[in-house]
Amino acid sequence: MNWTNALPVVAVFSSLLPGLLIFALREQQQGLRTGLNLLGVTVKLIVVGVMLWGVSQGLDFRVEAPFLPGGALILHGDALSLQFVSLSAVLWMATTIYAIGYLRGTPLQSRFFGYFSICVSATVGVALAGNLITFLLFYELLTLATYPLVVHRGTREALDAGRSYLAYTVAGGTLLLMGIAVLHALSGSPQFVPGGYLASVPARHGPALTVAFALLITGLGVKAALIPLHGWLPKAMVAPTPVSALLHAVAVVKAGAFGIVRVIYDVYGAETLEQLDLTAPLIAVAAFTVIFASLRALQQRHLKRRLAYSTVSQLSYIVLGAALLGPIAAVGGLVHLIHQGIMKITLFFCAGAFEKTLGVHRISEMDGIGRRMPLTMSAFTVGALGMTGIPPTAGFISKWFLAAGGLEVGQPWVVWLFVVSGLLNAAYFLPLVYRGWFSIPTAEWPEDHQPESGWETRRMLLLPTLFTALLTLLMGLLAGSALGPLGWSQLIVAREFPL
Amino acid sequence: MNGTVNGVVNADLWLNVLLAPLAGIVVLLVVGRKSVPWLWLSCVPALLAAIWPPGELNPGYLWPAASWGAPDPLARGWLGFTALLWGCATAGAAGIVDWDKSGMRFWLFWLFSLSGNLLLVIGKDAISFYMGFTIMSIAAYGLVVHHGGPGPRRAGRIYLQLAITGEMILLAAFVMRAQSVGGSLALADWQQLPIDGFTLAALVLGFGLKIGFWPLHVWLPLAHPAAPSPASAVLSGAMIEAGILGLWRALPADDSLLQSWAGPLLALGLFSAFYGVLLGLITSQVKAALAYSSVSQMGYFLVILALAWRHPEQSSAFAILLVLFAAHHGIAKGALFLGTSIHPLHRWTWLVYLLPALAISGLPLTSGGAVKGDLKHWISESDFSHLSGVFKLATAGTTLLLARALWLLRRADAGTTARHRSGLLLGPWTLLCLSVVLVPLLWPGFREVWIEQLSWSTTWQLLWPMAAAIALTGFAIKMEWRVPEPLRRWYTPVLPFSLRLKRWLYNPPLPRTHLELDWRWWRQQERRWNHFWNERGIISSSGWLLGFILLAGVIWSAFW
Amino acid sequence: MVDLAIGLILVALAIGALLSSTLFGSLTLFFAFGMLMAVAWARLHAPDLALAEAAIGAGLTGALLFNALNKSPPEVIKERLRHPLSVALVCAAILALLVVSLLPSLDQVSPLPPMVGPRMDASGVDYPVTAVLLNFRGWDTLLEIAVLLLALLGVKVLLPTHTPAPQPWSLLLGWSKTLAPVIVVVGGYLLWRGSRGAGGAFQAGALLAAGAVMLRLNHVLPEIRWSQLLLRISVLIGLATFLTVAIATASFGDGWLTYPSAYSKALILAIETTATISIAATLTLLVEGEGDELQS
Amino acid sequence: MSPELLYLVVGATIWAVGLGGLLLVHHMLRRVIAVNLMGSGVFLVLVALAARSSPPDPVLQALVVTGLVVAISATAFAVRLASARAQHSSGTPEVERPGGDES
Amino acid sequence: MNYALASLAIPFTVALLTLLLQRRSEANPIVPAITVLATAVSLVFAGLALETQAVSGAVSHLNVGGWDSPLAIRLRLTPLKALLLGFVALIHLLTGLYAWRAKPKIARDYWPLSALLHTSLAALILSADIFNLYVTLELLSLSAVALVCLSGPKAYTPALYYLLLSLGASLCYLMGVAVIYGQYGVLDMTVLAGIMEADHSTRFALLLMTAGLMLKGALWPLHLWLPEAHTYAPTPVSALLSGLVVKGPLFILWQLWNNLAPEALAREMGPLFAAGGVVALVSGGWSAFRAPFIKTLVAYSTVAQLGYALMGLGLLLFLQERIYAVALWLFVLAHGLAKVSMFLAAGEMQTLLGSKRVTAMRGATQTIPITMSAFAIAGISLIGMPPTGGFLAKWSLLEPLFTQANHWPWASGVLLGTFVSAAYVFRAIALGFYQAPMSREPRHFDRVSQWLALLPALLVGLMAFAGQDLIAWMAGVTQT
Repeated sequence: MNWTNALPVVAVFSSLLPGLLIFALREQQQGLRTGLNLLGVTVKLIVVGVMLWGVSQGLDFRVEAPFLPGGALILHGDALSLQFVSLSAVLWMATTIYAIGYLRGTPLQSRFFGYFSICVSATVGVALAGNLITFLLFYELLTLATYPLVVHRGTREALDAGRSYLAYTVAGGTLLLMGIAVLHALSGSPQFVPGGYLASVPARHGPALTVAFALLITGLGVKAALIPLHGWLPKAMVAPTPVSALLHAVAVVKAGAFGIVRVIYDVYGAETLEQLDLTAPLIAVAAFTVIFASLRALQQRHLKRRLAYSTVSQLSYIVLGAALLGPIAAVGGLVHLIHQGIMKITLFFCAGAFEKTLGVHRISEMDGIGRRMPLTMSAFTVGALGMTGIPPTAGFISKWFLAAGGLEVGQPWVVWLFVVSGLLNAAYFLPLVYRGWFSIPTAEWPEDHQPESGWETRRMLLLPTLFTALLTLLMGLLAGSALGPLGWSQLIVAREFPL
Repeated sequence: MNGTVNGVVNADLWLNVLLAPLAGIVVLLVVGRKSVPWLWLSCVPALLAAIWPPGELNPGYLWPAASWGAPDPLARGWLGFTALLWGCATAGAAGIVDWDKSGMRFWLFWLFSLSGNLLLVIGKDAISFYMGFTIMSIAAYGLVVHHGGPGPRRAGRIYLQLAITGEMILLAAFVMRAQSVGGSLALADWQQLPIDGFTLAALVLGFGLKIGFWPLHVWLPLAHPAAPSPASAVLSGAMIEAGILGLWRALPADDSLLQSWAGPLLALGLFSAFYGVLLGLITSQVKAALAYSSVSQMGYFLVILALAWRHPEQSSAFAILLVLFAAHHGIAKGALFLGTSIHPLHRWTWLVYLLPALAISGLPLTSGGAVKGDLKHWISESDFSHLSGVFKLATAGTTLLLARALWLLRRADAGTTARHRSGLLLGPWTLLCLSVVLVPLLWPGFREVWIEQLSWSTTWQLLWPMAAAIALTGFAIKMEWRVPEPLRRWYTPVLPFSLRLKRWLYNPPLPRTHLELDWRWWRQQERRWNHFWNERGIISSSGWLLGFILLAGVIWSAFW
Repeated sequence: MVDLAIGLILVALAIGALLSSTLFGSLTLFFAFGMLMAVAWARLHAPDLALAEAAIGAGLTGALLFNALNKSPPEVIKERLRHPLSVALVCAAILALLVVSLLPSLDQVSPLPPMVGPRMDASGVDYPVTAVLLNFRGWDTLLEIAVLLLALLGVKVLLPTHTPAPQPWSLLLGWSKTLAPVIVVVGGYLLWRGSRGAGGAFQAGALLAAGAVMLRLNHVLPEIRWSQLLLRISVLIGLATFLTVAIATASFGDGWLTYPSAYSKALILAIETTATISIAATLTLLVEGEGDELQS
Repeated sequence: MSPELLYLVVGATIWAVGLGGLLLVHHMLRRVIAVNLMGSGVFLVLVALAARSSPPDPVLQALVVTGLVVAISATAFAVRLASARAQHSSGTPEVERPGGDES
Repeated sequence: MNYALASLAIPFTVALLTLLLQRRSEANPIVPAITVLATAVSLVFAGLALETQAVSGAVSHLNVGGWDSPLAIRLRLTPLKALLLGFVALIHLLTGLYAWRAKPKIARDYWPLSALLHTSLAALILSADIFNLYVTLELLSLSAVALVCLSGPKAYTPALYYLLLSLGASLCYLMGVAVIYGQYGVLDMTVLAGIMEADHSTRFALLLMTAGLMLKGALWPLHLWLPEAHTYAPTPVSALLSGLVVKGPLFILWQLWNNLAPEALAREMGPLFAAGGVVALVSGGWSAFRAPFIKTLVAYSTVAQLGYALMGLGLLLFLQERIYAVALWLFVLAHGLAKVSMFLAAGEMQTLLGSKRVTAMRGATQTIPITMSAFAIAGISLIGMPPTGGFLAKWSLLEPLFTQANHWPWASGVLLGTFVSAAYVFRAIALGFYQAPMSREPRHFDRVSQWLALLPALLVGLMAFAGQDLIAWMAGVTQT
């Protein structure tokens, strides 16, 4: 095994091993725990950096181990997987720092960080999975590792949310398993191939392929929170904020969306899907989700719940982009995978900082918060504008490509879908910005939360927030650079749609 | 025409045009209030670039196809007057805006808005333009609602609702336009290739919401009174005109579809021009009257556009007219708005103040005289020459409206005790007022037109409606005419509609999606089921089941 | 004709034993059923089975049941028969199917009985049933002794039931003192006879156990404790011997329980004897052993 | 009607009666009797089958002997268990299904 | 074959030895050590048997007593049987280690009884004679019931039910044997396999035997006795009962239908079994979901999981494809390991938390994390999530179902089963994540025994990583 083969494994284990070690730590070993976390983060970032460089140079990172008959365990770092891996690695770093700040002084930190790291490993595994079986393995691991995080607080409300989460995701996982089994029975579980490997399956298996597609998409759609499979996501808000952040930006929902992208492009392939005419229902569901979830978000009075419904809506952008089966739309979907992650995590970081510093949970409590916490509120504004798709944020870039992609494949209504969605996004985000900056606070802010003099909130909460907010801006402003998410997405699409 | 200095000025100046306001932000954050008097410097690179424009800059590391420059006189002139207006307004605002009342917030939004405005002017590609346009619009929200309280909040709400709607429609229109020209994002390409009606409608609607001609003007008379006066100045002087620029840039120069749309557009423009006057006459706020004047003036812009659409062969000439008109209106209206903050008004300030007011009315020798004369000239040359008479009426209306505005200003000045007369305000304001004369003299392109219109016939044609209007005003003041009571409470359906929209958005009527299960019923069934087995006991039940299995197996086999 | 009568009575007794109004009546009828069953078997040319049934099926089971009846509280709740008609219908249907399945087998011939005869010489015993039990199907027998041991272990696990033992019955006391030696002798005879005719380890063991039980009921036997080595040895020795033989034959001989032909008679005798001891001891304890005796 | 046939049917009947008893009766001792009846029924069937050949099938007879010992072992354990249960567990055990079986 | 016999004889000898060693009333400390050691040795011998068998790939026979075929009892050793021998020894070893360590001390009679249980299972596995199987079944039942009784009077009622039903079931089985003997005159399975015909008598005999075996194996719907018996048994005994004892009758059932029964009859019976399996999955799962006590939950989950096995058997018979046999035995292995872990964890919880209610598990992740992990990992295997053994088994059941469209409906049964299993497993796990009512360490806190409970869970939890080899190997093993 040469070094190129080892790297995907290192990428997975760089968070898994610290996670397992952290379980064994006592609660008081704060320093050691932080050290382990940061060590894992650093290693992972380095490995991901090397892999990014390698893939852009045309290197192939691949490792294989026997697992099931006809379906080995394959970890494969291709362009698409690296897109997701880099997102996970970077946001893991941010979230780890954030979580250290957020959880300071609360019990059960070892358990939290242990599962947290495992969760990230599972995400990286999902990203690097080279075939459906491997994907399933990590996908289920992700389900399990996330559950303890969702219920971390241990309250009845948290447990209820956890139950709902499990009910949805385990059911989804089972459907996914069925779908994978159907495909496995037809053609085994070979490695993902750009353009799909099912093209060679004889035409008489069309019904089976259709059923499998429905199963796979339904299974993945649970995590991707397609309506009506989204019910768990808003409830999962009771989790500690770093968890919500990671859940919404990277780990769980993205695994679903990423899986849908994989299934569409690397399992079925655009041609097969067009022949079977399978994407129309998916497009319809995604479009409906975009609108309906936005309307639901309007109804929410709880900050994190509103953010959650916004996630539901935004995730369907990705799904829609993938399902439109055109290169530009695909670029839009893929780049939104990154952009949505960065923007949403910013918003959640802010929400968490408000909550920790001032005890603000509800939207109505946000009046004038910008005076008290201007930096955090600025980050929030950037995130909110990004979600709405206002330039120069990252959200604008993805929206542009998605709309253009819709036109390209002859679906002009997609443009207007994004118009309406943008309006609704504005309708539920901009009032928050208004409240934060322009309203007068109704009561004095509590003073005793201020932990470090001279800072508006704990430093560990503020720095990651500003970092991701900056990224949001940079990804919009520097969208043209070749190594940015847009350039990388175009690289992926160039490989998926050989012209 | 910029050949002489092209080699001297580096293309990176374009970058500096944008970096200057951003640097202003940084300085502001670091230094605080001390930096405020110097923030007008952030407009200097833009002004320099307008005077000595370097070659285009393609910052490929930014968004795709990014390209900045001022390739034609239109862009150059636009950049110039925008920079001038913003510079003066910035300097003036330093004297008006109270730092202690959220001054920092104001300046941040101000500088963001400025950078957006500059970006859209220098952008040669669609994304730059859209980006600048949006940053400008959104940041201006912060200026509109700066004062706080119910009025600004209401104005801001409507502004934002319409602005965002406009942005989104524009996004759609831009995407469609880009796709219809084969994915190219260069605005130069957009001006070459034909357009379809749908995209055109979207563009007109999207930009129209910013431009504010009838019937999309509803935010203007609300936002201007609410905003601080420098903000009103740039809103009316630079921002709404950006919409005109956008319309010009995004549309092809020569297109049969546009030719057929020219007539309706002209009608819309004329209606807008008169509608603005009439509504302005019955308001009782200075800035609202000025805002209605803007609505009215935007009508003229539409007329110019309609002419250009109808006569594509003279497109370049109309481009000149457009930029001159924009410069004229921007500077004059900016001066008027900025001046509303000067209290108390002395005799000489009144004199200075009259200058832009008369310029807007079209006083010869001012910029207004030049552009209006030129416009009339082109109308008489065009297919719409039979409408020349209407413009005389319009000029009279404009004068009447401005007279009303001045009268309202005088009344307001008498009623206020606030004092704003610092040099920081008066200096730039005076510069701006004088610019209505100076700019036509200093700007070579403008000077040509100015000289062209220095004929007696033109002067007469411009002057007599003005004189008539002034006479009418004097008569009205003498007679102490009041706006009739029913007209004062002019009903606009926009406000309740906006409020209803807000409430609807706050809680959209959605179907309940929760499944209601009757748990008690299920529990009862379960109890019944448990009871059924309990009663029999394990052994008996098992015995029964065993017996049934034996029988069932046999029956199954028999029927297999 | 006699068979028909016996059959009918058997069925009637069986039903009666289940449905009799008192528990005592049930047990009595069941006891009678066992006796009659022994007669039926005797009529089916299986005298040694009849003997075993009489000793085990009727005698020991009866003793067990009566003993339990003694200890258990009186039946307070009357048997409430639920859906007797449906039960009868279901059982009748199953019975019909069963009979239909069994009937053809009377015309079939098994290949096994003819195989037994030629191998009797090599078996080491003269009586075919014993040969089958201890040689041809010795593995069954080994496991069956283990079953017996397990039943004892099960009883040993149970907590003792503290009921006062019934007062010895003086008449029985007198009789049992006389009977006991007789029973031992008869048991020994049966064991010895087993190699040639009807009889064998089980019958002998059962009879011995019956005698022991009778003695114990009258407190004649000395107190026994599980901690007594002798008791443990006598319970275990049968199985131990059998297992030792099995392991030895597997390790040093021709295979698992393949007796070397020269020693087969001796081995079988050893197994039978030890098994009888074990069976007798185990059965006795099963019927009469008290928990505290077995645990300490 | 040969005795073998007769006893075969009788054996089957007794087995069926035992099975029915298991369904019908509730007292533990009666249930033990029911199981024993089933056993006796099977043994009778086996013995009847043994008697179909002459001399009687020794293999079957040996099986009956084994079966008998197994039966008495299990019966003994069951009876002792029933007694112990009657003595020690006066209350019903702590389970969802209290059980309709009384002792 | 000698290795296999050694694997059988060692626990047998040890059982007698330990009984002989019971001198005083108190426990002899050597006894557990000897028994565990013997189990380990037995495991080694089973492994050796497996190795020889798997290497040769052959089936070896032994006619006990050296007599010729239809007369003698025949022992038969196939690779699968060798595997099961090893499995039995392994589970005994794991539970033995736990029982040795467990607090409070388990009654001394546990050791000979569990050794005898081991013996009886080994005998059952090796035997190829339908009457001998009856004897081994009785041996199995009696040792199991005796073991249940170890936990005192509270267990007497379930134990008695278990015993009586088990006896009735044996007699059903025996009646079936009688009919078969009457029809064919032989008891040897290998001989019978060739001569059985699909006539009425055979069918009814098979039905009788099946009914008996289902009752003993607690296969739905004849499982009613199981939950209480497993609930009230001492913890290591529950583990043994769930992990092994119910599998014995299942093994016989498999042999009966797979090897013995004519194919026509097997095809008839297949759908019934499979449908029963599906219903077992759902109803057992539901009962587990509603169960008030930890051990009852685990016990009902056994009922549900046996549904998978039954389904595998039914599909094997119905579709006559070997892969289902692989699925069936993978289920047995995975379930055995998982259930051992789960019961040990459940017992540990009962001791540590001082309550047997499921609700007592509140906060268990904080107070007893290792035990909770054991429970959770085992539970996840029961659900069949990767990479556990349960997943492997489910996968091998599911995947071939999709090769033909008309088999798909069965897959929905698996789907249902997964949902229901997830429901009851996570119901318990979720409670563990409640905020702990107190943070101090519970009484009797013993890390080693917790790890012992975790060990089988880890084994089964990572089983699928050997999946490819295991399935291929199992496919070879279940050939015969």
